[in-house]
Order: sequence, then structure tokens, then C-alpha cells
Amino acid sequence: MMSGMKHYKETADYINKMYNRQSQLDESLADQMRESEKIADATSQWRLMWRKFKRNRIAVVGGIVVLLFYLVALFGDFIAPYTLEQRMTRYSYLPPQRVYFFAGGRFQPHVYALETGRDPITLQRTYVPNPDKRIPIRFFVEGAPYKLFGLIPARRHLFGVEEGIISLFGTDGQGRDMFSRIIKGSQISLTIGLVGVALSLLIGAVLGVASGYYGGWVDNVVQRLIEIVRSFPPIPLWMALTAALPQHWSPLLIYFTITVILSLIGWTWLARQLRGKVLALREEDFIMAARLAGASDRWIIFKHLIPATFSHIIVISTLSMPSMILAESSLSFLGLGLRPPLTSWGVLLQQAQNTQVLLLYPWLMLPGVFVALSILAFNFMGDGLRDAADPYTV
Amino acid sequence: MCVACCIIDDHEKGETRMTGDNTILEVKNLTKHFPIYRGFLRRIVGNVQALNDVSFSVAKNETLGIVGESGCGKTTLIRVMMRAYEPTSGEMLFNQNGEMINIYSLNKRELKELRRHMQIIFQDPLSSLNPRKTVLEIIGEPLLIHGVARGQELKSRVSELLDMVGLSVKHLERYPNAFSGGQRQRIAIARALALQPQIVLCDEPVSALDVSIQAQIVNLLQDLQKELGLTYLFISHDLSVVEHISNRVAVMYLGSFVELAPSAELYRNPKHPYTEALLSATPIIDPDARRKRIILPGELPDPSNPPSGCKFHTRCNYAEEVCRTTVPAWEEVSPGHWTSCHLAKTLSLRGVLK
Amino acid sequence: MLSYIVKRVLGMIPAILIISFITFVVIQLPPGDFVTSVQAQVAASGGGMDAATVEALRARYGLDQPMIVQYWRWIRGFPKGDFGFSLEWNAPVWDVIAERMGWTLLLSGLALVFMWVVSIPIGIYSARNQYSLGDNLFSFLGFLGLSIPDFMLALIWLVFGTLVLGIPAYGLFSPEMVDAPWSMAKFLDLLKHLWAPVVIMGVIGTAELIRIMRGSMLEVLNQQYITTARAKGLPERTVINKYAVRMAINPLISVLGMQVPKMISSSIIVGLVLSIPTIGPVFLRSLISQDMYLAGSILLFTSVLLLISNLLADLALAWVDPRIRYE
Amino acid sequence: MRKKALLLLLVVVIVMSGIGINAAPKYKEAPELAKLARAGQLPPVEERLPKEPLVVEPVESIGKYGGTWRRAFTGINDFHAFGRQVYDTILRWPRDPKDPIKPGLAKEWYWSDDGKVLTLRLREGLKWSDGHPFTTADITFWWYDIELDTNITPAPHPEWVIDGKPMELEVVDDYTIKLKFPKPNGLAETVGLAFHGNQWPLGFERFGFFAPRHYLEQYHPRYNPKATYELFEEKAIDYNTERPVMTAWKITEWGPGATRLVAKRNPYYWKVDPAGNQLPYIDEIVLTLFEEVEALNLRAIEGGIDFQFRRMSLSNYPSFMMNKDRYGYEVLLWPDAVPSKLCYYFNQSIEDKGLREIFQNPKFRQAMSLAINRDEINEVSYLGLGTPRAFVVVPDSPYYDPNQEQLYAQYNPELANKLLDEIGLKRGRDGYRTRPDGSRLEIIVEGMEWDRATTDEMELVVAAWNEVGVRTSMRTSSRELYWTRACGNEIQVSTWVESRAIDPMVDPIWVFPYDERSWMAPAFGNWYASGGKFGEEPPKYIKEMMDLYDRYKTTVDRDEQIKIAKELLRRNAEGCFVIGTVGLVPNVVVVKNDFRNVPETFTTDWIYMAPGTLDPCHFYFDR
Repeated sequence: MMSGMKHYKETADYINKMYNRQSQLDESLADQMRESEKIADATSQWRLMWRKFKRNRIAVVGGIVVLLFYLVALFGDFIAPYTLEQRMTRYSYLPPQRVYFFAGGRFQPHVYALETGRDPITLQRTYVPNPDKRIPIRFFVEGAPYKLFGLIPARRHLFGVEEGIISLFGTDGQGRDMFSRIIKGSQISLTIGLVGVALSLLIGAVLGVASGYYGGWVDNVVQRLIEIVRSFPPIPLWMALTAALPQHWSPLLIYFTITVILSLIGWTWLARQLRGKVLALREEDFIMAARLAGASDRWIIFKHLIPATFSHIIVISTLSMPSMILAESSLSFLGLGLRPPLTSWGVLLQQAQNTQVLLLYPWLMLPGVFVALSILAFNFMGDGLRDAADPYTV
Repeated sequence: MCVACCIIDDHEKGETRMTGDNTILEVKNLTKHFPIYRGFLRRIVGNVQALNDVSFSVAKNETLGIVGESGCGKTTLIRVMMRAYEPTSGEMLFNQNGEMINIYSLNKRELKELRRHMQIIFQDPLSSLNPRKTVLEIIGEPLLIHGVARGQELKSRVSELLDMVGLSVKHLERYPNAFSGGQRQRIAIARALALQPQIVLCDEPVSALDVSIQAQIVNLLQDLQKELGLTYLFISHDLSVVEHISNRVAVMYLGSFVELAPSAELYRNPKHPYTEALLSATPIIDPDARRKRIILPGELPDPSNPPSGCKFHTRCNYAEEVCRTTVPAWEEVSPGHWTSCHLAKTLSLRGVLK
Repeated sequence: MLSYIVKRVLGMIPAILIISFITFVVIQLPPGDFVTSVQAQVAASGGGMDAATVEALRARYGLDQPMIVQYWRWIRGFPKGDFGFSLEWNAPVWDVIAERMGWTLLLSGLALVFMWVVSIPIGIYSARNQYSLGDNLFSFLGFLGLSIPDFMLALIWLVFGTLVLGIPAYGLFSPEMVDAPWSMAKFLDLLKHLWAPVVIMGVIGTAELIRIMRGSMLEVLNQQYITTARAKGLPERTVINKYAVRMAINPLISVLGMQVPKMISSSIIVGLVLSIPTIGPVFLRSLISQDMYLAGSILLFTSVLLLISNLLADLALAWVDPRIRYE
Repeated sequence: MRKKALLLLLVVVIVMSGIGINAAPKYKEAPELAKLARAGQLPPVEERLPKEPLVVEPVESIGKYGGTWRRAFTGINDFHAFGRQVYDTILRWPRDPKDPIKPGLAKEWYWSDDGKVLTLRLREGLKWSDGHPFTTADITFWWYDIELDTNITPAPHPEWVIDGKPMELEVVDDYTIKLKFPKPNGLAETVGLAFHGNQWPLGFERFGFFAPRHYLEQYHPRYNPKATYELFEEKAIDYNTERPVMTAWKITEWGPGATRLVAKRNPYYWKVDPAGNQLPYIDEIVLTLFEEVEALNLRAIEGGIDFQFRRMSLSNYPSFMMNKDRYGYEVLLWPDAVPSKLCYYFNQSIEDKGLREIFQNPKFRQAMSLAINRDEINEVSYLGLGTPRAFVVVPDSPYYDPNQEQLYAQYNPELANKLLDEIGLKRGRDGYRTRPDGSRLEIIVEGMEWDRATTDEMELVVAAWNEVGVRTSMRTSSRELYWTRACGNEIQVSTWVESRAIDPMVDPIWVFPYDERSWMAPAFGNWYASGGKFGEEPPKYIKEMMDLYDRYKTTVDRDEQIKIAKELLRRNAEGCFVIGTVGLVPNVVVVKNDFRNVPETFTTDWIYMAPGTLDPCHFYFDR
């Protein structure tokens, strides 16, 4: 069975005639390829990835939303008209206000002043807008002091009102502006995912690459470890671990410990994926070539394996973010995660898990919409990245 | 071109030895078995005999071709020779400044030093080049690893290498996917030559390429050999390419050498039925010669359970009783022409060259 | 095959031991113990408990012993099927769990079935009509389902179902049916309560399954033998059902093992919100009250469940795909 | 007026039933019991009832038999969801807390002249739910084999131990028993027989005054060498469906992992209505388990609960009001006997000596009280339904003094600032005050997550204190951890939902440092409770309060007791020992339209086992 036997017709003369050290044919072929596939001179894999990613409209939208979320979180203190501590108890459980943009044909954003009261029977708060009294919305208005990025003291807020209240998403029971709280909550909810993913990346990448590359007992130990970690159902294990947190710890410490706990389980997935990738890569000839060129293990791992898995790591991170965000909010919802005065989306939701909220103050569920939105955005983006990541499928 | 064919036979030891210090490489009884694990306790239940008692030597500046079907152990041979796999037994001596060093006794550092003298070219230039590295990084890698050059010096060194393999300096910052198959293989050759090795093991370097480009690469290799005084071990399943480039050719079947001879001799006057079968399927030089293609019956035997006697007997058209029971000896049937066939002296086999 | 199963099962034993130890350590991590929690609970309902009583209770439950002793007391009963005593329920752990495990399994199982029943046809449809409106719509819906936290869905359903639709969204039976003997009416009543939690639990995983099914189906449809089958003139339905789907379903089976832990997690949260007698609420309570043997056993059981479901997934894979053989 | 008419009717009914004594049987019973009695499976009702059954005066009217009372609870720890509906004790708290204590299982009781011997006379012919007679043996069994057995009760309850000597019992006959003490025992009637005088062990509280000897003896290691204490506990707990009881309903369905608890009528129950109908009217109570309080509330909102206020949340009041007509129930607001829904204890025995000095200064505590805007809290957290007030007893209490109600309870930040300045807490440049020595002053208020309303309130209080320049932060943790740390003297400012505001002297933990649960100074409380063995010796002003309580304990004269209690409570109020915000916050009571004998209003207090004193056995369905 002579497989792959080709008909090799050229004579030696013919070969010599054709052969040219500058190999024009070869060159022009490559040029043609470049032309047809629009591969620029120094096309890096990142550019390729980016180009493919751009073509996926919905993924781009997801990416933009994610970016927007982080930008808002970064400048949250400036964008939010109120601080976390500002309570306007007069306006507790105020439904989202309607904003009017034109007054007398002129662009003048404003809200109506509110008459407050209580329903005599149900004792529910009532708010009647008074169309005769308009409260203009001012931009770059002086308000409660805050520290931008936690460093720069400032008083200016993107927008605000000088009297009454501006509450785009309504207020909670203490009269705190939900818009401001959701923005502040995003700072924790979105970073807890980042930190968690970063941590699980660290563990997962090191263990995954090591186990794939070295194989043998290293691989065995790591694989058993993964199996054991994986044989715990995540939510119960998270529950058990977070229940074990010393609760007199400072909120910040709790925050970090919870991210660590979240990543304790998150890493296994990454490690498995990377191990598989490395196992495949290890058999690639270019790894063999490097080895035969005398490269050390360290050289191979850091110069070849990790860069080669980088796009995967990014994709996996993006796709892990939703589960981190979800896990944080689920745990906080169960009362096992973050606690006030820390404010995350999960904490806000935990405070909203009442029948009366759904019946009477449904706007308090808005943080849930943002959880869903961010997860959706991350998923779309991650999905696009995943499709774009493979350098071979142009 | 000086071809070293003064070979002295040594039946008892079953090895071939070269006279003088013209020998650059000597392989002795190289054997590689891959164990088969099975069961809960991972017991070894058998071996895949990928390489069985292979012995040969290579002279300086020579090209030794090795042919055989895929799965015959060619690639294993190369990897064991490069010490990517440790051999089960046997040794390989490398002539370093007149001293024959057994590479399997070297430690890590010594091995790294040895790698400078011995390099490899892979079959698939796409997978042998890291798609995430530029040409500069790829070719420069061995130089960096061995601390030969860096920075600007590295760049100029790589440029020289590029020029040597017929690529332009402007390609330095490009990634492998911007090149055609032939260009990629040139890059791979440049990398192999970066450390100025004495011997290059070519693992089917052209079989993944277009026919037209194969010729260019083969010629490039030959030119380089002339220029740099290289020694090649050229592995291929393609007899015509091997014939074109090799001084001597060895035929492998199921992990063992079955025939070894200067190429003209082998192609003209094969002594092993397997060689004959291989040649019969090769349309070399004379397309008009109406040769009958010999169809080998049966399939390639399972290397973990090779046939008794002559391993080829299950598919040999000439097989007799003795072939089934006795392992044929590795004998020199004419000067420099070695084979292991009981019937080597009696059979008259057809070659391709007149 | 049989020896493979036996081997896998035997291999679980050391895993279970390690898991049980980790479990126990984790459960014991929080400060305080069961007695402290009882004390606090009594206090919260307005009562009180003096220090001497506390110490006596502690001694009675063996909580004054070192952890390793308590751990030994727990695991030594395993071979006999004794998983210790729930301090809070004042009953053997097994009795508490047995009562709840059934519903947990039923709910998780139905949710799995739901996911499969929904995602396979959609996956096939999406693959055959790649980039069509329907394909995009389904993938968007799938992602939407993936994005809404299950507890929020459950909460919304709880209020919406109960007060707007007039369907009691909590529990598994209407109160008047709880005590009734099994009958058609009771069964229908159960179904009335069951579908919503099943859908809520299933929604999250469906998106992923649709994606897998779609991708795998696309891959299979491009294979040679499908073209061959078509070329042979086989009806399209046969080609799809007999050849394509059968092959495409493999990746779905291999993620089956991974879906089970998600379902268990989900059943805990959904059970909690909708007051469904799954193992979840008992577990949360046992964690809070530090009823360590109960909490530990539940964590252990769910883990063993995962080990078993992974095994089953592997076996199912071998059964569906003849190329895979286990020695 | 209505009450008088009712009374008149009552008299008429009693007289008429007396007249007709020969014409009709004296007592009537539930139809299902009558059927069993006719079939000979039960003795006739006359034999099942004691000679003199307790006659329950109906809140509204004589009832009808039948029905299932649907309630909801949150699990095994929520025993009170059932237990308070069946509270039957030796002596009984009156419905109106200002009235004297009433007879219960004991028909009469009297003190010897020196106040050292209390004679109890039980009702003759009382029977356990299995028909076995209830006698003084059931009391001695409890005392000698449960309360004095250190394997079960490490230390007998303090009300039975005077000067380190446990009481002695003298059984006169099956129905008469004498309780003897070395000194007059001022706690015997209220704490011992009314509050703790139930069947042992009452959930996890583990107090009582009797236990079914005939049943438990077989599981007690003292009488059965094969029994263990574990087994005894298992058989003695309230959830044991085999255990005989003296209550109106007996638990018949409950087990590990169960999702509902069913209690059925006790055929031997010892109470009747004025018409001679044996109680209870209602056949059975069914409690459905809800893992989440929200689902439980929802169940009530959609009319799935017949009568209940436990676990109903005030914040759901609007939802209740919107749905009550649709689902046919009434929503009542019963004041809770809480001085304040949430109260704040400044730990006067905190380790930090600097803080301790500040916290011990009454002016500081007064200032902190004045800094709080109670009206705002009332609006935000309690729908404006509570009463902004100081932390003092409620108007229903015999110790009530209207002058104390608003003591330091007005919102007066100026005065608060002035007081704080006076005691040397100077404001720094950042607007926050420092300690008198100039070092940073920061206090941490801790609490646990109760519900939205209380968390809101805590946050408002913390904000208010920051307003007057006292840097305050807030921390919440789980109940278990919180409790342990608070009792361990580790928390600077603790918060709690404290009731006991009708007769706080029954368990005076908020009146003065009584034990480690007195978070105004757990270390001092521990010192007092352990007789000086543990904890820390308190300063003079606290020791004086302890002495006052010692006097209260050894007085059996109720008037004298009230005088002492008032003095103690005055010191407590004037010193702002506990800072209250909004009290008398109502309970939301859900009552189905056909559920009867529930009063319009009723002050609930856990000491009084509300609604136990309303005699739930005479609630009925008017269908």
C-alpha cells in the first residue's frame, strides 16, 4: 500500500531550468495569496483576530456595551448625581421620574416638582408631579463631595438639580437614588469579576500549562485536583466557603476573599482548556524544533506555549466573566456574599428580594437588568472573540 | 563529491563501521520500543517495535536517503537520533573533532552544545513554524538560545541566512502565514542552518509541498550542501526525490533496514523484494518504460506484533519456508550493498535505472 | 465494559474520602458551632440560654472534641449507610436527606430533560438554517436566558404567578393536596406547580446546549458521509435523523456530566425562592445553623452525584458512539 | 358597653346551664369525639374533663366546632409558630397585663405568711392527651429528674435557686404540692409558674415546670438502665408525635425533612367555653413550611393563612391592604410590646478604656439619643405606624411612667452637639470629633440582617451620628456570629430587636447588666450572673441597680415589687441605658373573614406568649 506516492515528472534538467535562487514563482504565489486574502505585511494574530471580530456585528455591540459599562464604573462618582450616603428620606420609594426635554419649544431638560403624601388606606407613598413647577436639570453641577477614582477630591457631578430630586431610576426605601447606586454597584460587581478571573487565570494558566507540558506525575496531580474541585457543585461549595468567612473582617477583605473563593473553582475550567491546548501544541513541530534547537523548558513555556494560548486565555476570561458576575449576585442574594455598606448589584438585589418590591416598587429590581445586560454583553463579546481567536481559520 | 563506500562488514556484531575519521555519525543497534500500557495498574502488556536494531553510519558531506512507507519508523528514527525520544537500546556516536561521542550519554548541557552540530528540518513547514512569531524571531531563536547573537547582530545574521535560502530581507518582520509553502520551508531551512550545523536531518522536507516547489527546495538543499559542506540524512517516502539527492539509500520496513546501497546501485539492482516493489511503483526518469507495477498483497503488519522470520514474508511474492521461520542476516551482497534477504543471491529483481 | 464500570466505581472511593474531608473542614471553618447557633436562634425569638446549658449541650453533641475526632465519628458510619445525626432535626442525617433528595433529583432531572428537548430541535434547526432569522432569534433568546439570574426569574415568577395569574407559584402542591393520597388530581396539581421551576432552572443551560448542538450539527453536515448519504438518494429526513443527529449529539452527552452540578446548584436557589422541598433550603439552613453532619453529608452527596453522573455520561457516550471503547 | 353586654350574656348562659343540669349533659364535645365516645373508643366527655374545667371567656362569642387553621412557619427552629398557639402553664398571664395572674393547670395557690412556702393546688382530674392522669408526680419528675439532673439541665433555672439553694418540693397529695424556699421568692409566680410554667422543654428554650412522668420515665437512664440521655432528649422534645401533652392540639405529623406540621385536637383538653363546650373548637392546625419569609408573606397575601401575625412583615402592609378584599381577609395592626423596634446598646464595659469612659458618660448616651430623627425613621421604615419614643416600657406595663416616654427622644442635634462638646469630644478639622485626649474617635455599630426596614433604620441612625460629628460605621453579620460576639463583650455598639416591655423584670436583661446578654455591659452582666466569678466588677451606679433587683427578687408583695421596678426603670431611662427609636410598631395581623374570637387590638409580647393568653383554643370558624 504505497500511499501518497506522487507522480514526480520533472527531469533533473527541467528542475535545474526552473530552479532560481530568487524563486520568483514562489514570490508571486505568495503575493497573490496576500492580495486575495488581504494579509498585510506584518499581520500579527491580534490584527487577524481583530479583523474577524469586527465582522461580527453583535459581538462588537457586546464589546462596546462592556466598554461602556467599565467607563461608567470608572467615572461613576462623577456620573452619579448623588453619593451612596445621600438619603432623601422625603422621597423614599419614588418611582423613576420622567424627564422632559423641551420647555416652551426650547431645549431645557427638566423634571416636575413632586407633591408627596401617603395613601390613606394602603399607607403607600404617593408622589404627584406638579406640571406647573419645573425643576431644570443642570449639567456639571455642584453636589455632594466625592473622590474621583478614590483619589481626586471633587464636587462636580455630570448632572443634577438644585432643588427637589432627580432620580432616573427611582429611589429605595431610604430615598437613595437608584441610578447612583446602580452605578456605584457596578464598580464592585464588574471588578469582582475581573479580579476573580485574573486570579483563576493565574492558577489555571500555571497549573494547566504545567500539567499539559510536563505530563507525568505533574499532570496526574493537577488532574486529580481538578477532579476533586470539580466534584463539588459550585453554588453549595461557594455557600459553604463564604459561610466560613469571618464576618468581622473589613468589607474590603471580605470582597477580596469572595473573589478568591469564586476563582478557586473558576480555575479548573481554564486549566483543563489550557492543558488540552498545550497537549496539542506540545506535539507541534515548532515546539519540537525549539527543543531541538536546545531550548529549555522555561524558554518553551514562556516563549511559545503561553503566547500561543494567549488568545484562548482572553476568550476564556471573557466567557468566565458572566459566571463570576452571576456568582457574586447569587451569593449576595442568598445573604452569603457581600454585605452592606458594600454596594454591589448583588447586594442591591438582595435588598430588593421582597414581595413588596415586585408588587409595589419594581424599579428596585433594575440592578437585575444590569446584571443581565452585562452578562449578555460579555457573552456576545466572548462569543465573537472565540470565533475570531483561531489563527488558522481565516 | 567523495562518497565513502569502503565499508567493512562485521557479521557477528551486525554493524557497519566506516574506516578513517571520515565518519560523522555512527548508529549502532538502535532500538526503540513504545510500551503499551493497559489495565488499572498500567501494566506494560506489549511493545510497539518502532525501531528495531538499526545500524548504519554516515560519512561527512554525504547524503544518506532513507525510504519506506509511512509508519515504517523513519520519523521515529529521526526523533531518537535527535534524542527527542530516548532509545530503548543502542547507541549513536557523533564525530566531534575526531572523537566519537555517544550522544545518549550526554547530560543536558552537553546535549545542548551538541544540538548546534545537528539540526532538523520538518516535513510540514506550517506546523514547524510558530505562527505567532516573525521570521526574525523564528530564525533567530536558536541563535538566541545558544547566545550566539542578539540585537542588531542577530538581525544581520538572520538576514544573511535569509539571503542564503533565497528569501528577501524585507521578509524579516513577517509572520509565517504570509508565505507560501515553499517559502516557509526555506525559513525552516534557514533556522536549521542558523547554528552552522554539520549534519542536518531532513524529515520528509518536501513531501508537503507542491510538486513544482519540491524541486526548488531539493535543489536549494543540494546547493547548500555544496556550499557549506553539510551532511544530510534525508528521509522520504518518495523514492524519486531520494534518488535525486542521495549518495546512498537505505530502505526501511517495519522498523528495520532491509537494504542499503549506493543509490545508483540500489535503483538499478535492488536485492530485496520490498525494494523492488517500492521501485516498481515509482515512475522515475523513464516514463515510457512499461514496467509492471508490483502490487504487494496484504497490509502492513501490526508493529506491536511483527511476523516471525523475515518481517516481510507476509507480503513477499517470493517468500519461501525459510523466510517464515528464520530472521535473515544483514549481509553485504556486493561491495557497499547490504540487504537482509534469504534469497538475495538467488533472486533477480528489477530495478528502474538502466 | 463491566470491568471499566467497576474500576471507575472503585476509583471513586479515595475521591469520596478526600472530598468528605475537605467538606468537613470547610463546614467546620466558620467560628462557633451548632450550639452557638441554637443559642442565637433562641435569643432571636426572644428566649435565652445560660452558659452552663450551652456547655452541656456542646458536650452532648461531642462538639467539644477535636475536629479530627468529630470527622472520624462521621465517616466511620459510611459503610453502614450511617451519615451521622442531624443536631437540628434531631434525626439521622439520612432521614432528612432522603425526604428531600427525591424532589431534588426529580427537579434537576426534569430540568435536564427540558433543556435537551428544547435545545436539540432548535440546534438542528439553527444548523440547517444557519444565519437565518430564526437562527439569530434563537441564539439571542438563548443568551437572554443565560443572562437572567435564576433567582430573579424565580422571584418574578413567585409574585407574578401567584398574584397576577392566580397560580400558586410556591411549593409543589396546593395546600389542600399535600395530604391527599396520590390521584390523578394530585398528579395534575403537581404538574401545575412543577413546570415553572423546571423551566426556570432549564433556561440557563439551554443556551449553551443549543450552541453546542448547532456547532456540532454544522460540523457533521459538512462531513463526507452525509454528502454520500444524500448522494445515495436517501430522504433528507433519514439523512438528518439517522446519520447527522446521531453523530452530532455526542458533544451534548459529554457535557451532560457538567450540566448536573449546575442543575443541583440551580435547584438549591430556585427551591429556596419558591419554597420547594429540594435539598437546597435544608442545606442553606444547615450551613447557617452549623449542623455539620447534615451540611457535610449534603455536600458529599451532591459531589458523589456528580461523580456518578460523569460516569453515566461517559457510558452514554460509549453507547451512542461505537468508536469509543473502554477497556 | 359591648363588654358589659357580653358579660351579662355570659352570666345568663352560666345560670341557664346550671338550671338545665339534669335536662342536658353538662358538657358538649366536638362531633368527631362524640362519635368516638359513642363507639367506646374514648371515655365520655365528662370523664375526660377535670372536675373543674377552666372556663374560657370568649373574646367575641361562643364558637362552632370544626375547621383547619392554616398557618405558616419557617422550619424546625420556628417552634414558636406552633408553641405560642398552645401555651398552657401552671399559672397563666392575664389577657390584660395590668390584671393579676390567673389560674391555669393550678386552680389556686397561696403563699405562707413569711413568703417562703408556696402551695399549689392542681385541678383534679386533669389528664394527659393519652388519658393518663396529670398529677403532682409530673412536677416532681420534672424537678428531680430533669431540672436537677445535670445530664439534662446543667444548672437549674435561677428563679428556683435562692441564695444558692434549690427549692424543695413537698407533695401533699396528687393535686397539692408545696414549694419551699429559704427566702421569699419574688420570681416564683411570674417567672417560674406563668412564664416558665409549661411542659418541659419548649423548643430550644428548655424551660418548663412539668413533664409526662408515665411516658418519659421509660426513657430516663435513672429508671431504665438501657436508656440513654440522647434517647431521652429525643422523646422529650416537642416535635415527638408520641409524647403526651396538656395542650389543646397535639403534633401528629412531623418528621425529618417534612414540609408541614399538623397538630390535631387533644380529646382530654381541660378547658371549656361558658356553654360547656369542650375546647378547642378548631379540629387541627396545619403549618406549612416556607423556606423564605417572602414566600410565606405571599401565602398570606393571597389568603392562604387563616390567622397569623408571626413573620408577617410590616413593609408588606400595602400589599396586604390591596389584596384583602380579593382574598377575603382582614388586616389588623396589633401593637408589639417593643419599646423600640431596634435598640442601640453602647457597651459600657467595652475593653477599650477610652471608649468605655465615653460610653459610661450618661451625657454621651443622651446626646446620641437626641441626634436621632425618629420621625424620619418612622416614616422610612415603619410606614409612619410606630411611635417615636425612648426605650421605656409600654403603656400596658404596670411600671409605665408617661413622663419617661419622650425622655431625650426629641430630634435635637443642637443640644446633642452641645452635650458632646461639654464632655470634651472636640470637633476636628474634618468635622469629626476626637476623644478627649485628641485621638481618633470612631465607633462601629453592629447588627445582623433582620429585614429591609431595620437595615434602613440602622443606616439612618449611623448617618445621624455622623451628622453630629461622631464618626460611625456599620457592620452586619450572621445572627450566630453576632450573638456570640455581642455576648463576648466584643461589640462597641450592638443593636437588637428587644421586646419584654410589659414586664421586663421577668428577664431584666435590658434593665441593667443582668447577664452577658445585657449588651449595655456584657462583662458587668456576666459578673452579676456568675455571682462575681466571671466578668468584671461594675462601677457603683450599676451595682446599685443590681441591688435593687436583688430586693425585687426576694419580695412576694406585688406592690412593693412594682415600686422597686419603677425605681430601676427610672434610672435606666434617665441614663439612656438603651437608646430606642420607634416603638410600639404594629404587627400585621392577617385574619380571614370567617375566623372568629380575634380581638381588634392586642398588645403582643413574647414573654406573654402572644397570642397564647387569648386562648387560641377558642378561636373558631364561622362557616
